[in-house]
Amino acid sequence: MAVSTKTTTDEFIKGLWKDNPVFVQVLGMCPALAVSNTARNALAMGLATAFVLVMSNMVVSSLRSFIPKEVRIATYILVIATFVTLVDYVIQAISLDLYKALGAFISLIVVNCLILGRAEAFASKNTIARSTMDGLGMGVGFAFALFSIGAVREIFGAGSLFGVSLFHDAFQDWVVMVLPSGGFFTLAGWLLLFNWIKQRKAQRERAATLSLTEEAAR
Amino acid sequence: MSRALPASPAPTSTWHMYRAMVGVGVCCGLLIVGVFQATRPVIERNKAEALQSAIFQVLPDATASTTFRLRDSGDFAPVDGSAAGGDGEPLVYAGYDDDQKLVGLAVEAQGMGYQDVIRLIYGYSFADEAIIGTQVLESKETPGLGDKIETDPGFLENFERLDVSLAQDQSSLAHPIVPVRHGNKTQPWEVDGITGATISSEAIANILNQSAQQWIPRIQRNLQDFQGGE
Amino acid sequence: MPAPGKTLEIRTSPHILSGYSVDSIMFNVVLALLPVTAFAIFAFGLAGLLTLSMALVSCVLTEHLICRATGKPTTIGDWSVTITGLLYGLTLPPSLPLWMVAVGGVICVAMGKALFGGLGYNTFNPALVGRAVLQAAFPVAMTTWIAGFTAGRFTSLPSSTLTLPFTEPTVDAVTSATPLALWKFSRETTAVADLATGFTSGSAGETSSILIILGGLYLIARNMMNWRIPVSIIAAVFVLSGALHLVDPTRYASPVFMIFSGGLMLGAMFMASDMVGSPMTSIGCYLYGALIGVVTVVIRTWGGLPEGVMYAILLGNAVTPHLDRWFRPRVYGTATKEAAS
Amino acid sequence: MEDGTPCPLDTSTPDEIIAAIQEAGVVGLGGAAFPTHVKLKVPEGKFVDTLIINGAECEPFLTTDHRVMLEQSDDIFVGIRYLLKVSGAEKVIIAVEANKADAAEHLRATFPGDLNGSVELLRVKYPQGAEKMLFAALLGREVPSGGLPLDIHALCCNVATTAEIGRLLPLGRGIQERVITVTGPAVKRKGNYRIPIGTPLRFLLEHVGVEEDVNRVFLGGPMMGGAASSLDISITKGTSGVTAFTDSAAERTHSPVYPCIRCGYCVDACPIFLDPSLLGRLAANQEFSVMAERHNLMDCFECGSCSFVCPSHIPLVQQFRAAKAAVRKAAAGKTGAT
Amino acid sequence: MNQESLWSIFINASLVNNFVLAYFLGICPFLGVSSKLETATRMGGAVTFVMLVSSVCAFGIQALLVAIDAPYLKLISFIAVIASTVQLVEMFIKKFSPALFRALGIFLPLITTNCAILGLALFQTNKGYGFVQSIVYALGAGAGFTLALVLMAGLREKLDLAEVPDVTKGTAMALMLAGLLSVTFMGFGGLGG
Repeated sequence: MAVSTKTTTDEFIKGLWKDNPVFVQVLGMCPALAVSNTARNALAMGLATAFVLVMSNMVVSSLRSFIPKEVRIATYILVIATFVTLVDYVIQAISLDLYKALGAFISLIVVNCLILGRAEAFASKNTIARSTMDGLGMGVGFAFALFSIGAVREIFGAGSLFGVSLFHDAFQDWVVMVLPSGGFFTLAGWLLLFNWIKQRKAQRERAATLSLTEEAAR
Repeated sequence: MSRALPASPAPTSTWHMYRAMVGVGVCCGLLIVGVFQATRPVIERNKAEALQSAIFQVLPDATASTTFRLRDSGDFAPVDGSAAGGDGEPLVYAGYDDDQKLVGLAVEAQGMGYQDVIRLIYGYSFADEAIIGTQVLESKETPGLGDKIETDPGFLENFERLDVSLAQDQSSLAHPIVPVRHGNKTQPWEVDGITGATISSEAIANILNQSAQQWIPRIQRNLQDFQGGE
Repeated sequence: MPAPGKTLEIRTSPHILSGYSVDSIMFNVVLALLPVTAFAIFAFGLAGLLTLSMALVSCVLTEHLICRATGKPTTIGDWSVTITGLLYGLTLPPSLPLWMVAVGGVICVAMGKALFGGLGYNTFNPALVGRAVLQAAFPVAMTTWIAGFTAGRFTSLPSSTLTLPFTEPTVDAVTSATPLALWKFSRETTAVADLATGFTSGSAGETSSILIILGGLYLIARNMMNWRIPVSIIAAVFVLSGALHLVDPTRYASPVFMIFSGGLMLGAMFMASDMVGSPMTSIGCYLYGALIGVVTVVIRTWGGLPEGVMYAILLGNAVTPHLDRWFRPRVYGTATKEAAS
Repeated sequence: MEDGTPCPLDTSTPDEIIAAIQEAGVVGLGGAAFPTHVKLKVPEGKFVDTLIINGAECEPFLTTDHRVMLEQSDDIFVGIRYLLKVSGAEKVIIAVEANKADAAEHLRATFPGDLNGSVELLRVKYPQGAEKMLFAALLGREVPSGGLPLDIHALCCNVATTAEIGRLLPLGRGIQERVITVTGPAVKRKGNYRIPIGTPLRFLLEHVGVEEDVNRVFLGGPMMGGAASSLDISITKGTSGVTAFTDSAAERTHSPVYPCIRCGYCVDACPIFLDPSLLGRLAANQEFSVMAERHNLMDCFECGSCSFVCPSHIPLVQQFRAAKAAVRKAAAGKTGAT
Repeated sequence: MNQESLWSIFINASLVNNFVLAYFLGICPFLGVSSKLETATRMGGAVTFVMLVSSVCAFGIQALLVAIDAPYLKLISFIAVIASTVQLVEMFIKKFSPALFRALGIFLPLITTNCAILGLALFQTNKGYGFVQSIVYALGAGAGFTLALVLMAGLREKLDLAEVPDVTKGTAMALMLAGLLSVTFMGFGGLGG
């Protein structure tokens, strides 16, 4: 199988760029987009999700021969919910402010389709090392994507990054960016950018093959 | 795939399923309870600190506080710190200064704002018969517009001394708290609105009015419950 | 008689066309908007002129550049982007910083139109998209109004107009509340005569109802606008607010006030009736208008904002595909009304 | 010219009349040229209660029906008697557009007392002359989608066709000539001419005189007429008119095509209440089967009203013709395969 | 105890704080099934129904958890109960209303991991809604979800036939439309007050 030829590093790398869960697959945005209004919230949410993703991948992978397939989804959900509860309490212990900002959306990591999706599609069929790297790659890719959204929203919406003011005091905040619509627009904007890059690349490749065939014809 | 799931087409035995579910369930349960126990003290300390700082914020003269519960009989009884924050329980926080003298009460209130519910805490001073400070605990007001209720200095000035003295019969406020348009405040019980954030500032005034109408007469009636301090 | 060898041109029928064409319709809408525009400049002086020019220039330029970038022939010749620019400018507060006007103009055309495939596919009215996003982005600047007809309006500018790009405008001391805000927040009414003639404060082009109506009548007379839409919007507002006013005149504004205040007239005449975003069938148009009217009254009366026409029209645009689907006329020869397919 | 066997009205059976009509070569002279004898055969189990004589011109510019009604009213009434006998209809309605009140008056004045029927005035509106429109306007009945006029117990016949039947059958002659409107900006002496069938277009145009810069010639009216590829083709039984345009007059049709702006003009214009705008978008996306199955494409009778009003100059009816052809081809392929 | 009026809860849940357009809940089905009106309507119906059922369940569980003082089990029990409720509902519908099952059937498993359902359960407990309030909240949220879905489907079907630039095609455009709808719904701000 193609998978077996890949090194574990490949499993990590693919989540960062080629199969980026947000920009390429548009997965798992449901509970995440709502708290991407500042870089801090977005990064915290991204890391929390990444943590749950890695842990659940690890556990699911290590239990894969132990869990009968009839009850696998239920078990996965149980495992995921456990880690989410953990994260929930840990964040509450670290910073109440952050907890308030993220609110119920931490709990909603449970239903992030990315996590269940990776557990079902990857971790349940691969070794622990591979699954962990996959989870790590996807998680970091997810956190990175969420951070990119949060950063754009915060820079435009509040003129700051991680709460540090970037511009002159007189900077006019673009309030729309921290409103829900801004979340949609920002993600749409990133997707547009990605589409555009992809198209450019495809065009250049086509041009390259064309010139190659021309040369061959000559 | 080299190592796939047990490939037997026959259904897994029930025992096997139970074993898996219960095993995983128990592990998860243990993990959750462990972390819950480990983090609980920290979380509660965080919460208490946050509450404490909010109380001292709205009662600037206070240096210590005690939580009181409204009993069914209509009077107040102190609750010990650890049980504070139970759901739905009506609580007020009494603030005391360095000499153990009661300086005021902090009361939580909530109501509908422009986008969602606004929760706030306000300090009531016995000496002034006035609200002497508010702090918004939770709001989703529009950033840059509605959230000025937390930052606008002119608006916060309203609550440095907002008159909530009681009427003759001690059962309601002498003058209800009323919002007015920005720059039109003439009476100590009026709340000067914020230009451009009229709805949010009106909401604050209305929340305060509703809560004060409900609580101040009750507090004044049971003043002796809070005396004596700790 | 032509020479025997002459070739005849072969085309399929029909061989004649009505006189209408997209550019002529659009050009006539621009014509109908000119009196309103002129009045806006007259009322708000230099500030009005700069706001409108900036709106127009930014919209037209954006369209032109997008066409260039995508390698298509420019489409500014069909006048549609001119309408967008004018309408967008007319809905802005005249004292809005010019850099915000320019940003909104880009949003109008890029987000409201080009992204969806250009003219004909802009499901939401582009001018309103620009304005709505701008309203969400800069709520304070978008609700700061200056009074019209000030003495020095042709020689001086409000301090906010020339704010440096990306900086917060300094708010003039001389701001003025719109009639709707006055009503909403302090229950003060404005004389209907002032509303109709435009001697109030408000967005650049929404103040003079009479000129707007004249422009609308011109288009209706030339069969370039579906009269059902403005008529049903105004009727719905009138009926609903009239009923409310009868119940409690102190709490609910009079229907005449409702019709002539705010952006209702401009919205009903020129934005709701934008062909691209409105339904095509008569019943659809009536319902579309009624929906816009009702939502406007609901937002104005019970909502947090003093004005809701813009949101009502955007909502109407969003509902249009459904109205078109549900109220498709019964096709000749199909006996029972077809289930929505 | 040699006469054939006359077919007397009183003594002939319906079948004999139909045979005589076939023999005379009478077809629908309104423009469709559908064989009249086929149309007149009422199958077992069906019946006709109303006969409609269509005096509403099928197209703008054309006035042949008008002339026929004014000049051949006697032939028309004879023809009606034949048709009533064949179809078994109880009454006849002659439909005339309101702008031809003189023709209506003339027909009313000469209407035989023993005929059960009337002359009705109709709104002037293209395509009033289409059968389906007449049934709706006069009887309040609609031909079911995909059905025939017989399904609503009506039969429609063009005035010119009726007049030809009335003129030819008693003599036992075949059809040899017809009335044609020759018109258009390029024609010098516009008018209605009785032309032998088979006359080359060039002879006709030489006779009436046309401008030097004549550019386009259609057989029929400007809305539905087909373009003549050369002046050497002949006038046929189905040619109701000849319209000639010069370069300058055709200018408007060269305007650029814009995207549909959903103005709804076409929706208002479509006589059978289709949604040409939507169909046009579907056609542009090659969704032919969707057009046919969900949006009644096949009911379109290609009147061209939508293309006429479209401010974006989208060739709507042209697209529909292509779409219909594609659908028919697909259907034929399907039946052929099974 | 929350004092909000039922009407205000409904308007807030459906329009002002629309689950999809203001909280981004249920984006996956929102983007996934909103390309055809028919599926959008059915999905909306199914979600509303499940919301109603799980809202009642969540109310019961929360009462139970408060009684046994085990708040840490909240998330796990919510998700477990929602998942099993959906399963039960599916079996129930399959048995008693095959027609309904055909209409909703394929959507039900999808709904299990729909964050709007869990979100609803969590929000209603956080806000401390009573029983009737919870039900109204669920109805409002379901109506809002359906409304957003249906409006979106209409727009997307219409744009299906448009000459959309290649870069915008697909998810990017759907998100852009959602953003514009979200801006539109801002007009409803303050209605629930």
